[in-house]
Amino acid sequence: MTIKNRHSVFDCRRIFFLIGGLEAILIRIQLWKPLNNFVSADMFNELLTMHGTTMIFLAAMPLLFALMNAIIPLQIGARDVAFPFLNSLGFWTFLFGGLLLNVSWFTGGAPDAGWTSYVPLAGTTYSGDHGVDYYVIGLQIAGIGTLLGGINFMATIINMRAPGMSFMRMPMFTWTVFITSALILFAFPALTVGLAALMFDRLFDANFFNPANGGNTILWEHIFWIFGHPEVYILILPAFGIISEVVCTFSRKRLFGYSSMVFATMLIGFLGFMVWAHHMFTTGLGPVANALFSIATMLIAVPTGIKIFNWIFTMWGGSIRFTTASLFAIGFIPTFVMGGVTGVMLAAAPADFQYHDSYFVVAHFHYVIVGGLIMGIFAGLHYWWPKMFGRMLNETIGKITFVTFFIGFHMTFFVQHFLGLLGMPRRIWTYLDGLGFNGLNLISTIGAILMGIGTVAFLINIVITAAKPRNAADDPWEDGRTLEWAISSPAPEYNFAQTPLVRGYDALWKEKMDGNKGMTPAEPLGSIHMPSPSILPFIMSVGLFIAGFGFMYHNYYIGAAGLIIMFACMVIRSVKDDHGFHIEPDELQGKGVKA
Amino acid sequence: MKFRRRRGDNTIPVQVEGNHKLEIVWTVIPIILLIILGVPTVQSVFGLSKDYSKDPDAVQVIVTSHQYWWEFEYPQFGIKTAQEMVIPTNAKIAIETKSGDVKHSFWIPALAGKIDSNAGANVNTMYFEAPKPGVYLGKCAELCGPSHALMDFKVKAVDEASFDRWIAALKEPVELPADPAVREAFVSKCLSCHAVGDQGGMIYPNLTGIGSRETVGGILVNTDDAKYANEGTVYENLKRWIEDPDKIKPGNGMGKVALTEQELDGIAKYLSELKLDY
Amino acid sequence: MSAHSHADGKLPHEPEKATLEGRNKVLGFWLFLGGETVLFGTLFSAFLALRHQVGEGNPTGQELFQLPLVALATFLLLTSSLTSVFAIQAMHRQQTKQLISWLVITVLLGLGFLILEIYEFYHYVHEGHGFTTSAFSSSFYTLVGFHGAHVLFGICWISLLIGQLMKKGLTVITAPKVYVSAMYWHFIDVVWVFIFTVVYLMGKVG
Amino acid sequence: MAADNHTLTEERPRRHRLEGPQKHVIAFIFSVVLTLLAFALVMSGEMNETFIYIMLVTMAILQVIIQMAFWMHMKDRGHLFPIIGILAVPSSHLPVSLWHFIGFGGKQPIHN
Repeated sequence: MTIKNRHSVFDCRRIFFLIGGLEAILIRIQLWKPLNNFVSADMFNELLTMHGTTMIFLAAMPLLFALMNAIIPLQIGARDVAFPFLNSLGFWTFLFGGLLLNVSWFTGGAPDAGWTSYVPLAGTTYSGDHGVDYYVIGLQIAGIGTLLGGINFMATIINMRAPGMSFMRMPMFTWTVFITSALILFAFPALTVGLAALMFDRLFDANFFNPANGGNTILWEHIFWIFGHPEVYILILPAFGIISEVVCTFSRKRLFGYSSMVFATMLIGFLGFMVWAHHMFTTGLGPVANALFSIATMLIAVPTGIKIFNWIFTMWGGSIRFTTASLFAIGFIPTFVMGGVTGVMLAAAPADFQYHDSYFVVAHFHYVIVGGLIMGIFAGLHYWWPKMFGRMLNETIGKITFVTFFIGFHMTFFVQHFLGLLGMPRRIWTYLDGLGFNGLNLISTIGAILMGIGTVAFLINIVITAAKPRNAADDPWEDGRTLEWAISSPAPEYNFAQTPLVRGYDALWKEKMDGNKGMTPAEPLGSIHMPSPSILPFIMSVGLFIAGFGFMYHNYYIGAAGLIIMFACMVIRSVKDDHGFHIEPDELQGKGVKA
Repeated sequence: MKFRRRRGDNTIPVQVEGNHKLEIVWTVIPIILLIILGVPTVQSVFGLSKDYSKDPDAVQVIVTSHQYWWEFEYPQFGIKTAQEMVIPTNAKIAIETKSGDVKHSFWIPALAGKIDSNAGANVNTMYFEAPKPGVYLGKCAELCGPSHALMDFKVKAVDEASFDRWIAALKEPVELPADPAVREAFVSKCLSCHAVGDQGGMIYPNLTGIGSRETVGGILVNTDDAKYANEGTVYENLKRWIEDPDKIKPGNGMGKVALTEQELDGIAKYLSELKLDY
Repeated sequence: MSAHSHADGKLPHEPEKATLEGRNKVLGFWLFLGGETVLFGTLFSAFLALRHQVGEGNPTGQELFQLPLVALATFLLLTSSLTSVFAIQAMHRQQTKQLISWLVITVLLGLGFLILEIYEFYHYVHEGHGFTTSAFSSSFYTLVGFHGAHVLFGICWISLLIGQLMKKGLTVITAPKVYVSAMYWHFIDVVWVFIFTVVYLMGKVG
Repeated sequence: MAADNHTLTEERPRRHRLEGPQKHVIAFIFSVVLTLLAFALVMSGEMNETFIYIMLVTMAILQVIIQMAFWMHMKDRGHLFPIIGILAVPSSHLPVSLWHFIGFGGKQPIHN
């Protein structure tokens, strides 16, 4: 369970992505014409809250985590991640947190205060039902998984690199994941505290955010965005990494300005913690704070610009192959530039007074998250699919996916910039007729449906591919540069029969250029120690799930029982030594030892 | 495409590591651009934060947001109104925002940027000016509940003379409905929360002069020439609203009031004739 | 596994770092403590933002806090931090018995701290300073309570490790566990330094 | 265990030096003295509030650095400063900025 799930867990993460997408389409159907009554106002708020929460916490991040899990150990020449047990625990807590959040649809109403859950709207006075409780507890449980994932990847990358794989020889994707993990480590605990405080307010009548008893509603905004802004970079940095890999491979060229790329990534991560108040320009922090945060935010454009130029110059003079993955990566670049430019526009506080909370913002962050992150994930999935599953995705359907998704995306969101400038606020259930919003909203809805078609095409591609034989070559794109392309597709459970010796940046490419067939092993063939699969992470997550329900409905016995299940599992884990098992060299023969 | 790979092309392009000159150029140029952008940004941040709340020449308006309606208090004139903010043209309007319940955001897209109205003690200020007379649409920009989308208001910019007339008209006493049955219903069922003139409660929107407002409830537009589903005459709109407020603005605090057909008709008629002359 | 090669009882000087698993554990735990720092940092922020929001007629920190009690609690926790260092030194000398005794002393001191804290909370509630009284009280109990919960968890954890040491002895598997639990215990003490400074002493000043 | 080969950094032979308890006791005494000073400063009263705050926070930071250096085994390996960076930057950055924005603990509400 610990090792195997890293290639098969895609399914539930994709299901969350589909749920979030379905919610988006329902939102767009409601808005296709003025004064529409397709869903009720309450339902609409639930949809927009769950769309945001699901897409960010349950779809985008876990999809990234799935890619990281599959690829990072391969790229650094490791047998596994540093903590397989935590890896599995992180997955199950994420799954049960997401499940808990979505159970709310069937128990009298999903959370409806937006994914930002601003108080007092999210407090018990104005959200008296259990909706926001599900948000608070579901995200708390899912957040544990993310935090554990962050620690795991950092430890893996620091401690488990193959001989010769120095930090400045690491592939760009590994670098971005490293920085992202650091951001997770320092950003998520703030959310943990915020959610705990909101939970105390809601379940135990605490007064953190209750102005009547001295609480402060602005405090929630600060805590939320201190987490929330780094979260945006947590999402986008790995996408930068994917794009760097895909662009290099399909241009048959080394990444232009590798060290400046690494430096830019660090700078973006660092600045990401200094800019949270740009989400709060209209909250009333005063001119000094607004000016400082404006300037700090604008600064981020510099390292981002460096990245964009480096990608373009990587392609310049290359030998570019237009596969689906490559198309998504190339489509990503102009799309992300647009999101970046509107980002700088929003960074100017006086202008933001006009843009803030309008459809302009909606357009901006969808350009960054869908146009950036989701396109990056699509590129990564098409690129690494053969390595993960041993089968090549169908290129024709892939190109159909790209064209429909790309056109649909720009149709949906480009017009939203203008809706915002015309004065359409975000998160509105409906709009009046005669304001000039009708035509643009209709275009936007048609675009959303096109994106839906693109996603369905991708699903069809997966199904068709699953029926084909597993015959992908080790290096199916023929221009693989990094270690993952040195081993068989799909990667065996021990990844490398013999740990490879890394002799330079782009380890495999270097061997190819030196005329070698593959990597030089750094160790003799020996028995490989593997951790045993464990059921405990699953049971622990079930315990948390039960505890969440217990506390939410004020049944403290059930709540305590859930916690006891969790702690009991921790005790068992501590007391029972995992001796694992060994794969002997003769078992490795015939499976193609090549390392 | 210059760099497209042809089928069977096995040449290996030059592996460029980077180019320091280029990299410095595309780091420095954006920095210069940002400085050019940053200076006016900082200037206007401080410019927009000017405090006119003590300025006697500015018109002071205290804006209090409530779940799905806006209250406008003019402390210099001792008046309160709702849903329609009347302002003189070419004068500084100094706004102070606070909230009666959850967080909202005060926004008149055509006139100024927005400012949040926070719950609790965090009061915000802003100022703006309307150079031309006219009616402007105002919006709530912060998610505040089911009817967040419908929390509109109007800003009516008029010349100084009619602004003064409006102030005076608003202060005049208001007669109650003539028909005793309607009056009885109006006093017991409406004035418990709403006010007309100097009578009634102040919990919910002040109804003085509602007959001459641009809208009922912020979204039912009053016009004799109805084009859209949300338009009608004042009388029709009032009747529509009072009949079932929840249908117009889901989740608002008014709820259905038990009225007979005559009472409903009479109250709607009375309110539609409650006009201000300015 | 390298554990087998050390089965004769001869452990390397730093047994906690003898295996890759051990080194991963120590590194991972450092990272975890980094996350914990942000967690407590946010809790401190919330407390600092709300600490004057006492409300009409409710007792203020100035009236509530009894510094002698806090000083005693501080002394207990500080001493327990020292004893846990002694435990690690004993581990490096491979004196399992001494290691266990130092850990037992650490746990007892921690228990003493916890009892004082429970008494203190009990006392405050009787003074009219309950969890739901004001924003100040909510943030106070959350911050100090989170720390108390960490102490409780540490006590349970180290007790469990004492049991394991008695049963399995000191090996390359148990050593990293003892080592990270000592790191955890020091971290709790470090957080307490800020709590007695920011919450109690600054609260007493006003 | 085969995985042992993975790490290059930790394979250097290390000085197998056994430490005595003295320096830890010294660190302990330092901590106790700093703590007592802090308590004495507050209990004596009669001093400028800002001065006391600054002194208290300084002494707390000092004590934490001493404890981390000696007790969290950071002094010997040159890990102290990176680790302090990891732990102290977020932990001080957060409270200071939030305290500022929310108006110094409600004492002087800036927006009112």
